[in-house]
Amino acid sequence: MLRLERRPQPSALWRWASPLLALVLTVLIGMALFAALGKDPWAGLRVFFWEPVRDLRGWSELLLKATPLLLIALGLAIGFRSNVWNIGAEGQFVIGAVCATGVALALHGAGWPTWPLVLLAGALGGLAWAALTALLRDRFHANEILVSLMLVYVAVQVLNYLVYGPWKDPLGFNFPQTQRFDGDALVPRLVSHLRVNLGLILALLAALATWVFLFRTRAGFAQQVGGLAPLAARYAGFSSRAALWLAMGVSGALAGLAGALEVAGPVGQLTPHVPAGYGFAAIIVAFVGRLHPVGSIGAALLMSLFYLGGELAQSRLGLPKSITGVFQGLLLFALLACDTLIQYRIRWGKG
Amino acid sequence: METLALLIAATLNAGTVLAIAALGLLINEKVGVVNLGAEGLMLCGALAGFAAVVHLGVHPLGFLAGMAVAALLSLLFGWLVIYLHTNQYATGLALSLFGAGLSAFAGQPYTQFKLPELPAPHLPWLGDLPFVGVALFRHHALVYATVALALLLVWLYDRTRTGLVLRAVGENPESAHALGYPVRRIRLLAVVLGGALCGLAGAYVSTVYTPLWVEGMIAGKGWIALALTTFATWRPARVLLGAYLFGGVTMLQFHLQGMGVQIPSPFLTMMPYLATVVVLVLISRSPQWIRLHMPQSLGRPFHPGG
Amino acid sequence: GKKEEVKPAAVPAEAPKPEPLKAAWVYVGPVGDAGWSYAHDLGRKAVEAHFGDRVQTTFVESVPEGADAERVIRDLAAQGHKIIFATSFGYMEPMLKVAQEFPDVKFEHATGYKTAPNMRIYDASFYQDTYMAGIIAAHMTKTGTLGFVGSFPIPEVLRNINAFVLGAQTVKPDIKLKVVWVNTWFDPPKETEAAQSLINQGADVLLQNTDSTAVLQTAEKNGKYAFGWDSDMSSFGPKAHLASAVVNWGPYYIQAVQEVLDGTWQSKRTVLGVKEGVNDLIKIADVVPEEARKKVEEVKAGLKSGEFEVFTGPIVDNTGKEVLAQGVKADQEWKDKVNFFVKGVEGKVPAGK
Amino acid sequence: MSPPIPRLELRDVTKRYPGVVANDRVSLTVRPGSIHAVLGENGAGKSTLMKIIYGVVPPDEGVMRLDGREVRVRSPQQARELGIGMVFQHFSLFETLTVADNVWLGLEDVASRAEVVAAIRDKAAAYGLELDPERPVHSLSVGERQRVEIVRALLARPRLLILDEPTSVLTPQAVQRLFGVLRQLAAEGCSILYISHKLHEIRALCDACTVMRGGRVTGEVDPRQASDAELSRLMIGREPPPLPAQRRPPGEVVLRVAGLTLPSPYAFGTDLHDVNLELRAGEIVGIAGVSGNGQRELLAALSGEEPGAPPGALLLDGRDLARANPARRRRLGLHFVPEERLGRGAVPALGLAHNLLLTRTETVARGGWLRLGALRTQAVGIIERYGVKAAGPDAAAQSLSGGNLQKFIVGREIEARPRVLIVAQPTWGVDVGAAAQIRAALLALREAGCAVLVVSEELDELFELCDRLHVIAKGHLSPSVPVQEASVERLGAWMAGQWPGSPLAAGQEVSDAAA
Ligand SMILES: Nc1ncnc2c1ncn2[C@@H]1O[C@H](COP(=O)(O)OP(=O)(O)OP(=O)(O)O)[C@@H](O)[C@H]1O
Ligand SMILES: Nc1ncnc2c1ncn2[C@@H]1O[C@H](COP(=O)(O)OP(=O)(O)OP(=O)(O)O)[C@@H](O)[C@H]1O
Ligand SMILES: [Mg+2]
Ligand SMILES: [Mg+2]
Repeated sequence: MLRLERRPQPSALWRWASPLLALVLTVLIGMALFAALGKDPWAGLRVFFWEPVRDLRGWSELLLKATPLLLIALGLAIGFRSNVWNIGAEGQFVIGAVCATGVALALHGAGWPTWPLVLLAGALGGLAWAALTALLRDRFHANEILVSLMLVYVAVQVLNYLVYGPWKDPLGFNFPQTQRFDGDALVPRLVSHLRVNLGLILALLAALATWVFLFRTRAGFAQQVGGLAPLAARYAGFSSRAALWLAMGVSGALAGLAGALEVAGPVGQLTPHVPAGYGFAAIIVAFVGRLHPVGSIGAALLMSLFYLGGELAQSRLGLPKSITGVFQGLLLFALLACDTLIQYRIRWGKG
Repeated sequence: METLALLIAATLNAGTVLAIAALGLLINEKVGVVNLGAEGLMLCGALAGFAAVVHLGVHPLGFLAGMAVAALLSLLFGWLVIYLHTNQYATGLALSLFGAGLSAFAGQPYTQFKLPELPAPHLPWLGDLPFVGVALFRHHALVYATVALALLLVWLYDRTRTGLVLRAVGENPESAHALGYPVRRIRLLAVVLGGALCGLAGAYVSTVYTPLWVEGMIAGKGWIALALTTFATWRPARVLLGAYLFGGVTMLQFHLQGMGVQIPSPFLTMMPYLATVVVLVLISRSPQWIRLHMPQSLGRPFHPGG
Repeated sequence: GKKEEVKPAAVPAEAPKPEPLKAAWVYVGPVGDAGWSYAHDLGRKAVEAHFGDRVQTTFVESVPEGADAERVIRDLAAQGHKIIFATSFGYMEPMLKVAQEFPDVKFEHATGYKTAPNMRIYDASFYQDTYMAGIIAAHMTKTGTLGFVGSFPIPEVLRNINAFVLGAQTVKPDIKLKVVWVNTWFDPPKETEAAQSLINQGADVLLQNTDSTAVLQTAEKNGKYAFGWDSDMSSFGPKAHLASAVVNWGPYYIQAVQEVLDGTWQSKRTVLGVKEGVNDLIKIADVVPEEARKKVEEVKAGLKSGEFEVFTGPIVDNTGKEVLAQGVKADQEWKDKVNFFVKGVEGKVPAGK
Repeated sequence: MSPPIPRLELRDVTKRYPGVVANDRVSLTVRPGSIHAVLGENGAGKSTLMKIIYGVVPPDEGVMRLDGREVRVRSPQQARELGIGMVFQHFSLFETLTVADNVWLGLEDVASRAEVVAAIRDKAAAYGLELDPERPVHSLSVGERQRVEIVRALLARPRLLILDEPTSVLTPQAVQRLFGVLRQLAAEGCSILYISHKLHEIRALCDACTVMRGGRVTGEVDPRQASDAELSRLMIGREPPPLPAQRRPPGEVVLRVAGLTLPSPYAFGTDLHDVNLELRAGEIVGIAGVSGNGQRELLAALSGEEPGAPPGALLLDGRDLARANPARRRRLGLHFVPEERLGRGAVPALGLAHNLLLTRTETVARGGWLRLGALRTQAVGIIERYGVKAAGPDAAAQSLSGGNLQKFIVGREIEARPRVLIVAQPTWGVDVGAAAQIRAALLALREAGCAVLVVSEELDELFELCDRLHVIAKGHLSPSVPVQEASVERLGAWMAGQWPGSPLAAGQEVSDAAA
């Protein structure tokens, strides 16, 4: 019989090995799945892990897609570490995009670089939307998982209202989209003909800042104690309300920034199709990245690779697109199971 | 008058989906396990139910298949959460993502099928009554079965020893363990049972309510069902009422539109979600109240002999 | 498909086999949805059948209309596809960007309004179908109230709604239409609920601009009538089904590919309709009275010959304002900017000024 | 005449946990109708042994015989069928359920709830254990809760009843009533296994005694004959070390609690009523009382973990603390050692060094930057000075034994040089050596002029440490009495609320005046 035995001290080895084992397990299950579908497993592997990054443009696309995932995951990680379960980053992303668009449209034709203001508006919008959840939890103890999630649906309808209504491009034949942003409102690209933009640098800076905050400041320490041992946080005098507001605020602002980068980056206007699920995918990124900034970078790249691979699996292998979702879910399951090895060791014998 | 009767009928129908799933989640939460994977379970249940009816041509088998597949997935969830002590929230989220992906993936071939026709349900004699007949007695059997299930759960939890044991496990698993109850097995059983009900709700959507299969067709109903258990402070009869209330709000927004009410439709579309938030806030206002009714071990892992 | 394997044997004469032309389609939904994307995929299959091994086709389905579309389209272009069809409005801007990078690839965009030297646009005229459907609906309704499940209040959908009512009014001038918006192209449970609420409010013939069979099935369950959309949906509601508004993209796709093969491809805007054999109202049910059928046939003939125009003045919107003067036939620009309900439709266009 | 068949016989029972042998070849014999004590220090393995007998924990090795028949108890249900009942050290009750439901959960063979209610009334009458079957458990006092446990055990008609440290939550009077019940049971032929580490109780009640230390049996004695010194040598291996005992006259008032009235913030807690307390520099004041009488609320109000004290009710050096959170109070010199070490006094998953950051800020530079090197040096210092056995400054708090973690936490607070130190249950669950070390450190702190407040349920400990004693009962605090004038009997009466001038003294039953 398989039996779990608690380790006296969490295993440092498995803390690092578990995500790798989880990835290996996911790849193995994936290859079995390819084989079951009558596809060559090696070709599947190639399409997912090599084809997307064969050339410079591939890397640019990979980084472009990883940027919002990373930004959102960083904020969520701070929240999850402090027991604040913001599941509604998607809504904050959408409102970020909306606010950014508002500024971009208001400053249309300004003649000077407006993109910093556009991004700031996005971050503030996301922050405000998240603050709504924080307020309801703080003031009325409403469960933040459910509230933030319900607000996603609300945010999407706010977006719909605007693009089908007041913000519709007057020259756009009534189609649901805003005017295109002018060049000054667009985030500068890093390389002229590649889509990856300054957002990547911002995301990496955010990762660095998150790391410093979590592991090098007392405030970051206080933030995490609330998640590890709420009574100890209370005993130490670390305010759980402050932790709640900080976690919701930061994750909301980062998600909002990601939304702004999306409309002021690859999309270049507000359309009903801006919500692309980054807010939900980032939850997986945060967990797979161990709620650690460095881990999140790796996890964001991996998830991004899955997305690109899923697209190529369609056009190259004729596989349905939903295989990406299966892989992402599998990876998270595998990781959670493997993480057990950090706290427990497996023994064979009677229970 | 007729319109009102029809609105009531539509409300009962829409509420039933939420009620079945929420009663399943209530069974989970009563023993202390939160399953955020409800949405994924419902999707997989919907697909399995649909596929079973397509291949076997018999409607009740669709329900069984939906329940079976969701039960299997919840077994996986339960094993991770109960035996490997993984975080319940994270594991539930993984389940909802995986379930959505899996159902979309495996459901690819079923998007174009049409199910065999179901006879329009009509209770003899009662169905012919004016007004109430239309409002209450022309529904699928599952609509009535759901009411029966809620009443059964009320009786189970309030009157029987089995219900008492279930409550005790959710209340204080350590004590239940010390008294010799197999806490983990009981939890797993409840998780599987509750998951199966989520699957049943999904199968009801795809084989009776909409009769169709398309990916993502549950469209957030699993999350609303989760909110309903809190809304109902973990009491089955209230879950039922809450489900009808939300069903009513959903139908009402379409009725308002049809009546030409001058509110932009995105605002009407967001109504059920806003209503959920408002109700959550009202219910949670008093933490004392929640604490008295919430299963005390909700969301906490249990380590026997730890 | 199986057809490809059969075809080569049928044309053994061609001795020096040229490289096949690669053509690609980008779909917004799954091909199996029996709706919009499915119809386009039938068109793609028609191309395969017509050209055999002279053309090689690829498709990518469920491509989100956001930032990802650009990458997918670029990848297809980079893979050597010489003509790419993007079949949803949201692909317009991404396609425009990619078009600039690949001047010798031909880009075709459905339902949009922007063009480039190597990118052109094409669209169908569903309103011609809904006009005919309106005639049938007016004959079949007992309550005098029709219902419409609307996706989004864009000009195309508003045209469909208005034409539906105009058609019905040729039979019953005082007919009413109730509209319910679901704010989605495709969400069967929601479409079911919307249809149910229309029926509950007295509508007994329904039409929809959404892509699933849910509305038809709901009508069937309630003993009411409805229409199929995008493809022949008669099997989904044998009793409720009155007719299906279908679109057949095959002729256009074959022509476009042929132009590329011939080197005669040119950028322009093409609006297709009944005349070109793209739009049609098919499978008119047996319950529809002879009188209605005759009327539909007349309209169809008028559309085919080009003599008849659905939007011919006088047209009055539902606030009583005249939007098209007596005897004037609407031009394309007028149709592009439809932003009102005609008289007989209840309510107001959402977010309309 | 051959000796009667023993009711219970254990042979070489062994139970190993990772890193500990909780029971090492333990053998034990209990005669019918005997009240048999099992005596041992914290962590000696007593509870583990009882859980093995009751089927909660499976033994690794060993044999168990009941009335001469070899049995293998796989579950508590089976134990109950065999006639074994148990009252747990940490109650196994369900707060939101009623008394009847709680009892019902412990009975297999009763079909209906009505029968349970009737049975509870019967038993209650037979043994004088009054209980209202319909009350929810959260509304019961600790003593009443224990009655629920006992009635539940009795309803299974046990031939062997196990009580694991039943008196740690009872007033001395309630203890006497419990003893009455137990003697009545023994007279009816039921054998009783009585776990305790209180010598005087065992002497008063039991007719046999097995002593355990470090998982092994170190002796079998007749408690009525053995001396305290003999028992404690068996129990802890040596005599308890003497404490240094110089006393200085106390200085000025440092902490003043004036008329503190506060509703309990906890779901099933006790409200505080007009609590008055003065703490002077250089003295140790103790608060005795049965747990659940407001200690938790008073400590949380003093530490600042639960805000809400009215302005003016808490004064530190004359400064009002009402609006100060724990961190601010600490800056003003008020430090606190809570009862729960793991999860409150320390974060289980974090290393010792990081756990310093909960209450210490010396290694936090300007702007909130952490100086990690300095932090670890600080931790190493405490580990060395207080003899903490740990793998190093980065060892997770949860990897330490209870005693070692307590030494670390006490060290952490003492080295902050507080004006006032409040300590809850300073040596609960700590071995003798460590306990003596901790007590010595507290006394030294007093000598250094700190004001110390000790809240404890162990009267012996309070007598040993304190200069003055208060008693807390039902949220009321008694006046203080110099330790020289206090006696167990007197404090016992006070614990029941019967002090002169007490608002509770009107003769009504308090807390758990009976059991
Ligand atoms: N489930 C467990 N896993 C690992 N170790 C355990 C477990 N239960 C008890 N122990 C260890 O076994 C030893 C004996 O514990 P036990 O609870 O039996 O002691 P005790 O004599 O009852 O102490 P106390 O007086 O504190 O109640 C201790 O070292 C304890 O830490
Ligand atoms: N439930 C448990 N699971 C795993 N290890 C445990 C458990 N309980 C205790 N231990 C380990 O067993 C060892 C002894 O713990 P315990 O607290 O019982 O010590 P102790 O003998 O009572 O010492 P002290 O008197 O210092 O408290 C420690 O190393 C502890 O980590
Ligand atoms: Mg110990
Ligand atoms: Mg013990």
